[in-house]
Amino acid sequence: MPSGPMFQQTLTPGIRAERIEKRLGGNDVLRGVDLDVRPGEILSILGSSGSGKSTLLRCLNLLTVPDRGDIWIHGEKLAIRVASQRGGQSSVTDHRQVRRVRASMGMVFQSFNLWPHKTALENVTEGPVLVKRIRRDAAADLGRHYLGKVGLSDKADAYPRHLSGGQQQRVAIARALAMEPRVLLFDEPTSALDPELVGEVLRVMAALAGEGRTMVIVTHEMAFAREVSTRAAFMHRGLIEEESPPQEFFSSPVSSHLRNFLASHR
Amino acid sequence: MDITLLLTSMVALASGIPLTLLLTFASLVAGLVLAVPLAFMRASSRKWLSLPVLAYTYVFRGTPLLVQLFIIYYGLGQIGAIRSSVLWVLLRDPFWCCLLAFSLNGAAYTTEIFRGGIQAVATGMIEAAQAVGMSPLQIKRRIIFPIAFRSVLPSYANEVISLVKATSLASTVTLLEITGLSRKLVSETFAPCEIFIAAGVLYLGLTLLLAGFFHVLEVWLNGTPRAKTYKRRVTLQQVAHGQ
Amino acid sequence: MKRHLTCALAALLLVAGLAHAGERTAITIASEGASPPWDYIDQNGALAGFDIDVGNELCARIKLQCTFVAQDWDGIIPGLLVKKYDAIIAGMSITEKRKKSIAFSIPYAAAPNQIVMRRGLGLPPSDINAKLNLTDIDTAKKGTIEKLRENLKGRTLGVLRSSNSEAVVRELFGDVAEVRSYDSQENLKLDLTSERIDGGLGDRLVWKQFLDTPEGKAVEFFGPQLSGGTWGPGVGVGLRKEDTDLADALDKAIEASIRDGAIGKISLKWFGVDISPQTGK
Amino acid sequence: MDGFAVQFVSGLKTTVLLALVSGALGMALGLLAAAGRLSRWRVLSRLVGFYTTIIRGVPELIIILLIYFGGTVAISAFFGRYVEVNAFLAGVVSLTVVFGAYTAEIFRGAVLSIPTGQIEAARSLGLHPWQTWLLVILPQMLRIALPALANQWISLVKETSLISIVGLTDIMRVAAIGAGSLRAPLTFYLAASALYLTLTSLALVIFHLLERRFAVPGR
Repeated sequence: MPSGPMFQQTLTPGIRAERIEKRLGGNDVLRGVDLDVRPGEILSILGSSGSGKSTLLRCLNLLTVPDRGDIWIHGEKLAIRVASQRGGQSSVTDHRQVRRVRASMGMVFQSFNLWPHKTALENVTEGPVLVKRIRRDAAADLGRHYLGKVGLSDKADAYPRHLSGGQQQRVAIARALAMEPRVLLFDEPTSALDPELVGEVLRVMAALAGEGRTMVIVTHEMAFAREVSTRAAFMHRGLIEEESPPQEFFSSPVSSHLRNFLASHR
Repeated sequence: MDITLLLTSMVALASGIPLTLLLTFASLVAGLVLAVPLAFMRASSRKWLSLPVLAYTYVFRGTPLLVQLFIIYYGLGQIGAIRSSVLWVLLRDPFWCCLLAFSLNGAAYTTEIFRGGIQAVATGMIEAAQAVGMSPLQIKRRIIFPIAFRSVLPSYANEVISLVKATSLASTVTLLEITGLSRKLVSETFAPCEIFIAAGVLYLGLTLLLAGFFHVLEVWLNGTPRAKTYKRRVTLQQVAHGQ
Repeated sequence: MKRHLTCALAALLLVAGLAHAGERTAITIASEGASPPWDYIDQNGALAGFDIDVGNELCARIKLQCTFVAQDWDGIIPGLLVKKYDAIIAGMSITEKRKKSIAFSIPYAAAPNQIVMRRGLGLPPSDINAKLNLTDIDTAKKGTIEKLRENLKGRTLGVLRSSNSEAVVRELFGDVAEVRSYDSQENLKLDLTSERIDGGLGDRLVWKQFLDTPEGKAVEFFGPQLSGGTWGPGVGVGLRKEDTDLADALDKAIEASIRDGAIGKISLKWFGVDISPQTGK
Repeated sequence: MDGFAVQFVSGLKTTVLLALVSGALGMALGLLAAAGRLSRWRVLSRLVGFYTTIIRGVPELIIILLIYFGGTVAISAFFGRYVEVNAFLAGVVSLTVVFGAYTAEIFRGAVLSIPTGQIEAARSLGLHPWQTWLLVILPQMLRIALPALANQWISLVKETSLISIVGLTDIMRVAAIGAGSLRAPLTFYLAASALYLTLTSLALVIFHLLERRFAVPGR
């Protein structure tokens, strides 16, 4: 239950997660993580694979429901039924709230997850039309605008199978943007791309960062994280072990784990 | 073999084509309407939703259509309560009995076909839809079903062709579709070879036509074969990057 | 190799069969065994019924040992032609179409056919004991048929597929009534009792047995007893065309047993009525 | 109903025998047809293609009626004398022809899904083409084909019921006779359903065991 000072916190916009725990497949993936993202902040989350960074990100929009802990999105506490002591799954209790919250947070996936039966433009407009009830023609204008923003105006009518990986990921970003979210979540957006295609996606992301958007980015791209983020967090075995502005984070890491991690990713 | 007789009987049997097609398409539509929600129930992880559907598909796929048709036609007609109910208005007519039997039977197969397709939809597609805030129904309607339908189209086409062939059983409950007409014609002319071959040719024409239609539909929905190979290359790349 | 042997064997049998044609001591008779009380298989698995009794009576008169075999209707004429047996006694009507492939004795029974209709259809009363021979239709007969057609207008009639009744119904009433063909008489009866169809045409004696059952109470005879036409002069013994000796012997035996009332007695035993042909008396 | 229990047993025997005989013959035919379809000899491949396309495009009932009624006429004309085609024989022939067409397609698909590298590997080991077929392709192909074969066998069991239409005394016909003579169609057809369901379930179980027995690790 939130105590007094936390109640104050809930009034502030942004994302706040407290004591998030998650057990998946017999492993404690998250072991009581606290996270705070303020508006306008660009937070990079780094860490070796299996450290729980993707799971943490997915907990924020409840694609994965945490076993324990509380989450506030833009000051609104998410209603979660906590798993019983004897196991079982935690579940969402207020589905409308979850959908509303998800609509306010765009998510970009590692494997793009474009819908194969829809064109690039339809992928982008589907959310606004179905969720925000925007008229189709208005949504199409909106969709074209955001496709232009990621540099794909000419690919509006192409199906995902006709697009390269980098183009698909840019469409996915446009899809997230079209919902005009208050926060953008990126889950290793360049990991599935051929090296030569990584650059075009990172360029789009950097441009978005320049607009002062709130972003949480799980990534392996050290240089990008250093350049773009306002803060970097290092996760190790289900906990955030170090958190600091990028200059400090990369040049004078405190934790030995982070030092090793940075050394191995040089 | 009397070619003239074969050709004239083809013309005579052609008058059974409308009934064959009507039976096929009516059962197709009814079966589809039934199968889509059932397939989602069957694909559900909740046992109390999926098990009753499994029982239904298991029984209807495990017994001959002829028996199902006879249970509906002769069996239900035996029950006084049904004969005195409103249902009898429909069940009295062999056409509706056939329609009921073919729809229920076809729906059982279609349900299992769609279930496979639904379960094969990549979770990423669903998560992407959840992430923009779509409701479960919207996700089923706009994302899962269209993707599943495209992937099971070849199996579904086979099922439709089976249905065309299954309508021949309507002749056993006195309907005069292509097979019924041909059996009637045989009893009048005693030329089984020519007449049944003529019937076979008509059915072959219908099934080939439908197969062609589904092929076109598949290309239209899933893109050209060239695009398919490209798609495969992309997925390979994804695998190579070790998800 | 094996096929050649079979062929040779079959040829041998054929020759043997022909050799015996003149001076036979025994014959094999086929019956269907599925149309009680004409012929059926009893609890002991043996053939029984009117046809069997008639067959035994005739064999006794022509002094031949006879054996009965059961044969499905579809293959009963072909089987005769390949000498699986020498005669068919199976309630088979003597028709022109059948006469193209086989020969018949004179009729040993004249079994009328009749229309049955469900009760409660509001049909006018009809003389169900009247007889209508469809051979040589004159103006009087035409009038009777016309009246039947009027009453059957818009009704649904069931018949056995490939039966003579089917041919007659389609010819006489096909344009005014809906005709439905059934694979078996039993399915036809089921649809009669479930009121899917309004009536049917078939062997009067088979109907009679059905009408005596509880389910048959809802059904009644309608119109005259029909014979002739497609049905031919009556029910005869089916024979190969070349076996004229057998035909002659059987004709004499049938004539005699009709005259002395032997067939009439058998008929009374099985059907409760005498259906021995009138002409024989 | 008592007397019908005995008849149902004999009908069951007929159904099972019919399914097993036509299934075995049909699989043999299917193997030959698949080999023919895949052969380099164009004409043969085309012919087999015709066969499978035609059979799979025509209702089984029509094929059965054609072979039962038409077969008698045709064969008799061929031999110049009457040759009886009884319901069982007609059933075996028609179901074999049908089963063969479907299994041919299954086998063909299975062969095509074997990686060509395997065949090349076998060739490079110096195996004869027929050795390659027998030792490399056939065992793998059967394993790949197993699930589809299971489906086809279940279809076959159900299709045997159609032979009752031409008078074979199988489960279905016993039910029809009982339904008519005791005026209890619901009881008899439900009983027939139960028997068929038992048979198809049995087939399913057998194929599950086979699949487990011959499972390809990692596939």
